[in-house]
Amino acid sequence: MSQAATELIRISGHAGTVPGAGLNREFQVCKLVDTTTCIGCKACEVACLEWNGYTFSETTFNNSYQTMPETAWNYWNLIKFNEHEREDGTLMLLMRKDQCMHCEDPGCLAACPAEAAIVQYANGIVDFQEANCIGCGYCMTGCPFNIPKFSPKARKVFKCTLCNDRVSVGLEPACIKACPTGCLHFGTKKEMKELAETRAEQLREHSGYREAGVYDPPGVGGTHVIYVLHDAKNPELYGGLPKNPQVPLMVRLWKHPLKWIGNFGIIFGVVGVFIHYLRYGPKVVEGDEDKGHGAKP
Amino acid sequence: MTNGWIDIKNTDMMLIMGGNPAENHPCGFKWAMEAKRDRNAKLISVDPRFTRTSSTADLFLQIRAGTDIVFLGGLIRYALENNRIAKDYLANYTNAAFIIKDGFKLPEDGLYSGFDSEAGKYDFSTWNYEGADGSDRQAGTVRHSPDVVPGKAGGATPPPHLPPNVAFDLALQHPRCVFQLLKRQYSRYTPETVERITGIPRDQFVKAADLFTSVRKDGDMKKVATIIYAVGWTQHTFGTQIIRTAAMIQLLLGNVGRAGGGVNALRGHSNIQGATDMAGLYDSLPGYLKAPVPADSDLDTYLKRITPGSSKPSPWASFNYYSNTPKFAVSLLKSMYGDAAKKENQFAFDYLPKVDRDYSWTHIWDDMYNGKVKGMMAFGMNGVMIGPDTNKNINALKKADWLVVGEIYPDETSEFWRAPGITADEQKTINTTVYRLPCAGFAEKDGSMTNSARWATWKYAAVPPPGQARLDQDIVAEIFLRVRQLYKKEGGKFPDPILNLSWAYADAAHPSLSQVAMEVNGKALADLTDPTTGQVIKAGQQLPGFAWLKDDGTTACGNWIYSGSWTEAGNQMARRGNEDPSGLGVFQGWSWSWPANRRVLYNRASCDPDGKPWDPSRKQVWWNEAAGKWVGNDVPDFKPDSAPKDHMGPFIMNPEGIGRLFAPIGVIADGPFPEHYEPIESPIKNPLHPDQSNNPLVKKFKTPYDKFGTPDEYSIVCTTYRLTEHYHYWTKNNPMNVQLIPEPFVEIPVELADEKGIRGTEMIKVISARGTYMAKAFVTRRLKPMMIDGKKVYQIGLPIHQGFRGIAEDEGRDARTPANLLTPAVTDPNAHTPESKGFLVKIEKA
Amino acid sequence: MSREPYLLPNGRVLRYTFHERVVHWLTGVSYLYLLFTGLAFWSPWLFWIAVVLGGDTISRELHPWFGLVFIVGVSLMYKMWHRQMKETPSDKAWWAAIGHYIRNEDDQVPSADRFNPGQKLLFWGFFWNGILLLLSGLILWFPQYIPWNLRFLRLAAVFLHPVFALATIALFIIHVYMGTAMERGAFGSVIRGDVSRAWANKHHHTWYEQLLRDSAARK
Amino acid sequence: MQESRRDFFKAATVGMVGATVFGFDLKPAYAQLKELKIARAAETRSTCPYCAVGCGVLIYTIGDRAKNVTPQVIHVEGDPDHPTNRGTLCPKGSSLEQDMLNPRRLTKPQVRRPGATEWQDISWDDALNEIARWTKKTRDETFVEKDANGHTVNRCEGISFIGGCTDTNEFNYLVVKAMRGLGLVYLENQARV
Repeated sequence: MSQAATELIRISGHAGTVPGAGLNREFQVCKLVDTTTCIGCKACEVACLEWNGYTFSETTFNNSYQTMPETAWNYWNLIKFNEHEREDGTLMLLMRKDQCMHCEDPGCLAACPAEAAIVQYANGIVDFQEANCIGCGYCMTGCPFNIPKFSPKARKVFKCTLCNDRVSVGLEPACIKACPTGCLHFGTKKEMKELAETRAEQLREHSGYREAGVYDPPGVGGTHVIYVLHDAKNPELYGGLPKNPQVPLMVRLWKHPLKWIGNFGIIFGVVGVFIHYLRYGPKVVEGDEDKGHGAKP
Repeated sequence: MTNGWIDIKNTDMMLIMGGNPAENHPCGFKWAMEAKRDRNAKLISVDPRFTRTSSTADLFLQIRAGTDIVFLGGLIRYALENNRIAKDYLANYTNAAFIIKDGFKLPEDGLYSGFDSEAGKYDFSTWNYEGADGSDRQAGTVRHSPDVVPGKAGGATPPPHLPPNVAFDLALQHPRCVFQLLKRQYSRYTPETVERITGIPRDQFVKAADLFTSVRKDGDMKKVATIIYAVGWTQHTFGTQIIRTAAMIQLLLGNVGRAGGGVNALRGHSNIQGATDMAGLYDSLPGYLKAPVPADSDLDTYLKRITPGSSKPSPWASFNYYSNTPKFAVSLLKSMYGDAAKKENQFAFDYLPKVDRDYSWTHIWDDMYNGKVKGMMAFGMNGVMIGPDTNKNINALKKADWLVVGEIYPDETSEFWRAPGITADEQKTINTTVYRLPCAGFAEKDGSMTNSARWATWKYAAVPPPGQARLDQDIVAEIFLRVRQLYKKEGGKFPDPILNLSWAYADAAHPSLSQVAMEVNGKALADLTDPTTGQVIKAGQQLPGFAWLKDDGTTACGNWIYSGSWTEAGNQMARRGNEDPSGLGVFQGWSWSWPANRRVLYNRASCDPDGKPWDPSRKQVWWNEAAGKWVGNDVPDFKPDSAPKDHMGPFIMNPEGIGRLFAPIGVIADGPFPEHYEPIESPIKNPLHPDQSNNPLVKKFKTPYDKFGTPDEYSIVCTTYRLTEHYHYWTKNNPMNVQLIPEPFVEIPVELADEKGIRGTEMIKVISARGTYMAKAFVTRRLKPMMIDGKKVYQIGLPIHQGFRGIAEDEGRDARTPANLLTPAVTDPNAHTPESKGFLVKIEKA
Repeated sequence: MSREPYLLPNGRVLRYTFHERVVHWLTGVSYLYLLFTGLAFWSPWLFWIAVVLGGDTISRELHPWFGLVFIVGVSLMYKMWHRQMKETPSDKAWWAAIGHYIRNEDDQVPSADRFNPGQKLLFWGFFWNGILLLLSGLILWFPQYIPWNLRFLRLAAVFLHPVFALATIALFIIHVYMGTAMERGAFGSVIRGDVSRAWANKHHHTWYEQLLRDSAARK
Repeated sequence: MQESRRDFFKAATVGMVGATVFGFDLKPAYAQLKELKIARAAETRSTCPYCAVGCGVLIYTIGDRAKNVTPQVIHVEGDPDHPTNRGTLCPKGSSLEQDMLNPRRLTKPQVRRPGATEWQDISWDDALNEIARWTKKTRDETFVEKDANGHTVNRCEGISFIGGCTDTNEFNYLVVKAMRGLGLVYLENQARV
């Protein structure tokens, strides 16, 4: 086992121990998206598309600046736009960069049945390994943010990698680098959290956004992409950011209680019939001298 | 920009108007966000639409397109009424105290004194300072000509001149002093008037005015406000005056020359600054020297006309840097004509073509339509699209004999002959020969480009041009050399300037841009010695800066403001030192900025009259008494050894040395103070003076394509703009950008859509008196109906990016109509920029 | 059925026709594939099964197609057998005596028709679970076409598909055990098709009696 | 520095090669990182051609500038040293790669003859000669040496040159020099509009 395997702290569909769990002192990375300084310019979209080199898809105008309704397998980063009229009649154009949140407790990984198709590194990045992906799409169901997308051509699922090819050599993700206004930041989770809280406080005290706050949802153990929102009480306004995202109950039930009940049941069934055989034996038909003549129906 | 991109981070207050930097200059806008984050700076966005800039603003006001002067005039009034002005700055650094000639009349009826209704222009003689000693009566050596519009120079009356000794009243009480006139002029721009004309409710206006002028609350001079604009201000028949109003506000509040202040034009193209500096415009020569006019019968006359003499109150000093103009002009002639430019032939002054009228953009097309202009070369310039009045331009090209287009993509101009609607039969009747030459993209060329902050930055070529494509400079060189060859062989009309043009590049057909850059910087043609320091520059050496230029033919310099960009020390534009010791974002060691590597213009004004910075925490330059000179974090934009007690004005490029609240003698042709005029097509009569609704200096062309709509038929105000996802007519060839915004759209208010039964994404027609544009409806709440002079007025907006050649266009995914089909060919009388904002249309379902 | 010569000339009884045997094994084999690949996706400990069966991706690709084959098999079975699988009044008594049946006290179990109530349970169990597996399986097959606002369907399918599968597994274990180890002769019946008369008489007395009556009537 | 990064990369092909059963590799490689695509590409400093912020860009091309390589753009990103953009780029700047790799680029001179309905190819030499000929003809026909008042004006009124605003200062200077040399007065630029 190469030492690098110890960078992994979670592996999907994996039996037994995870090589890197509990070993690492590597810092956790984090993207901070300050929606209050986002100008919806989509530089992050293009930088992502350019760096990852995917093909272009045809889009249509949809009464919005938004490039497409939701992220796509070959479009991992999307600004979601919302014209929001506040109670005092003033308008806000809310813009939020939608991408993989790199959850601490990733629903995709929890749902994935394929071994090592989804892994989580010690630095917090949740990465899809398309080589191991079987294309079942369970991750799409497990994700509370609607991020993993199926490619009909590759028959596999894709999502943002947080540019781990860049991050692993000490570069920032492509979207972060491009962001013109500095609405995107990159650093350790600890520092991004502090920066976000400071900014939220500034917004509350100096810009009149009394509900400004940080979005780092505990339901998925926190995320490695966090938001500063003008109105942290209503994240749904920002293109449907879930208020309290969770790894879905159904996935949890399936992964845990059902698995144990099922496994126990199957073992119980097999053992049961075996014991039955030992105790009662076969049903023998007396006088039956089954000679095995073939039937000709 | 008087300041620079990074400098915006030093501001406390931003007024962004007539521009949408978040969308059009995102990477520059970062510094606005930085100011918000780091200094809690406030941002006020005033725009016809709620833009992505507005989304980050502390206050957004929706204004009717073309009424900016009313808003800004209202702001001036508010500042004056509430005493939120910089008194010391005003009295010492502006012409507020100067007394204006008797007989000058404010435009309460829409016209200043001196209007000649027959000629459609002003006589500027009353637009002048009163001489302190009657010297203004003598047309002496003091000359400062208004002749930016050369036509008038051929006339018999000599232009008025500024008096060398100006009467003034430092108490600002004299009824004819600029300050009092200013007060009177803008007393009419009350919040009620602002509301009536702009559509901004008065309480909102007052809120904005209070916020913006709060930087001068209680006379405090520490805080700084900046005003940021773009073509939302220039593209009007009074565009120059809007910008002037902004400059006046900044002078009133003492914000010019200071870190985080200034009047900042965000230019729309990577080298629009450089193209202007290099004088790719008919009315200027490189370095903003005025183009010669027919009356400039010889070099001396020309130099006298364009070289101003100082004009100031007698106790004050004025550097009047333009007094050096002859050095710049002669060095340019030496650079252009080399050895053929000799003292004996007035440095070949006759070779220069003389301009006698307006040859600007709209006139090219008009004169081509009228059969005057027969050939055209367009390099990197999609003339058909850029408009205004696409139809007229296409029909003009049909009449041309030949057209050369140098481009990197198939564009509308080169394919005007098969524009939508032109049948194959009609194409057979179009006799224009069109050459389309494949040029090089930005990554294939080296050279320098000058950004909006005047930073000239050198770039390097990364790849060769594709296929047979060639470098643009090679193509122009080849054309010129072949023409020269023809004249050499065959002779022809006045071949001298062609044969004698200096073309001393190592490889004439492939001029190295490094060599050109060195020529632009200038070199010594003889050994030069600085009389004070004794420093010697040998003949043939690069000049260290424009201070070395001579008017005797011993220096050559292609553009004086670029002198210093490529010295003996090498290419200064390629420097990459990114230290910023002051933390003010000066970056003295990064690339090179004109003039003389100064980053903030007029930075002497960042100090009080005693030479101490207004705000000690933002120290740019200051007077060092011990050293007896100005020092600082930036290069002082000032005479370095002029002590504060000399009272030299900080605006050294003006002959007065001060900032002009009052623009004298017609330097601005349509008025010393800006006055609100309605756009040529407007939904209302100008409530200030209904009988003089429009700018009196605006002229209309006479072709069948120059039609204008009236509000009874065309009731909707329309404005055009760019989107952040696209760059002009270029990125419609780039799949990544096409993916972001695939099709053209028209932004219309929800209320208007409801009225017309239009739903979002439905195809609609936008019709002006000149053409019909088709695109999908973008129904939005970001544009709201407005009450204008008691009338409900809708505004709509449309991005300009699509045409009839492009990825989506070639796939038939849109209606292939350029936005400039709609716009009128009327221009600002000073800058000759067409009025693309605020014209009238109607809409209907397609 | 009554038209067929169930009492074979060689003295044996035709239990399942060729058609029935083919359908059974079509269903059975596809079920086995579904079971094994399903188990692979079910538990990381068994993921290797998918690899052994030709690769994990192939398994994911083929699982739904085999599911369709299985459903075809189940449908054919339904067509063949649903009448004979109808609950009859005597079934209650049989269920009441299930303890005897389990303890091999077959003489105390009411006689069975061609299919005893246990087999009927197996049949209907597979039939209904088959339909439910099909429905949940379709959702799992094409999750990308289920819009985000109908996401509950995907979630339900993730949970319910294995629940239904587990139900069939329970039936399957009993079925295989009884068909091979417990009921001697039963396996042969689904391979060769015939059983001995004594077997038929013992396990499906009512049916055997009927065959005899039919045969007599035909003569 | 770069070498060690690359070594890290190879090491970063994380994984355990597990037991092989029946010829199948039952344990997948747990994680395989994509190689950094610009690890050894040549880097050229340039300036974004779009708006007037003048962002510094780094153009990455195939090869390390070795002689036998025809460079091709593989990636563009912002120059982190540039004080104005500090490595950032807008959506237009970020898409510059596709501006250079664009299949729509014009790659050969073409001419559209009077009355023609299609383009036809033309050699550079012919095109330039024809353009020079047109220029001389029109200049000779429309050149004005003296105006009505008898002032020397020496201007060509029949030809206009219009330039874009994304070319270099040096190109602009050359144009102004050559075109004023030809006597042009209809000399305009994007800057006007």
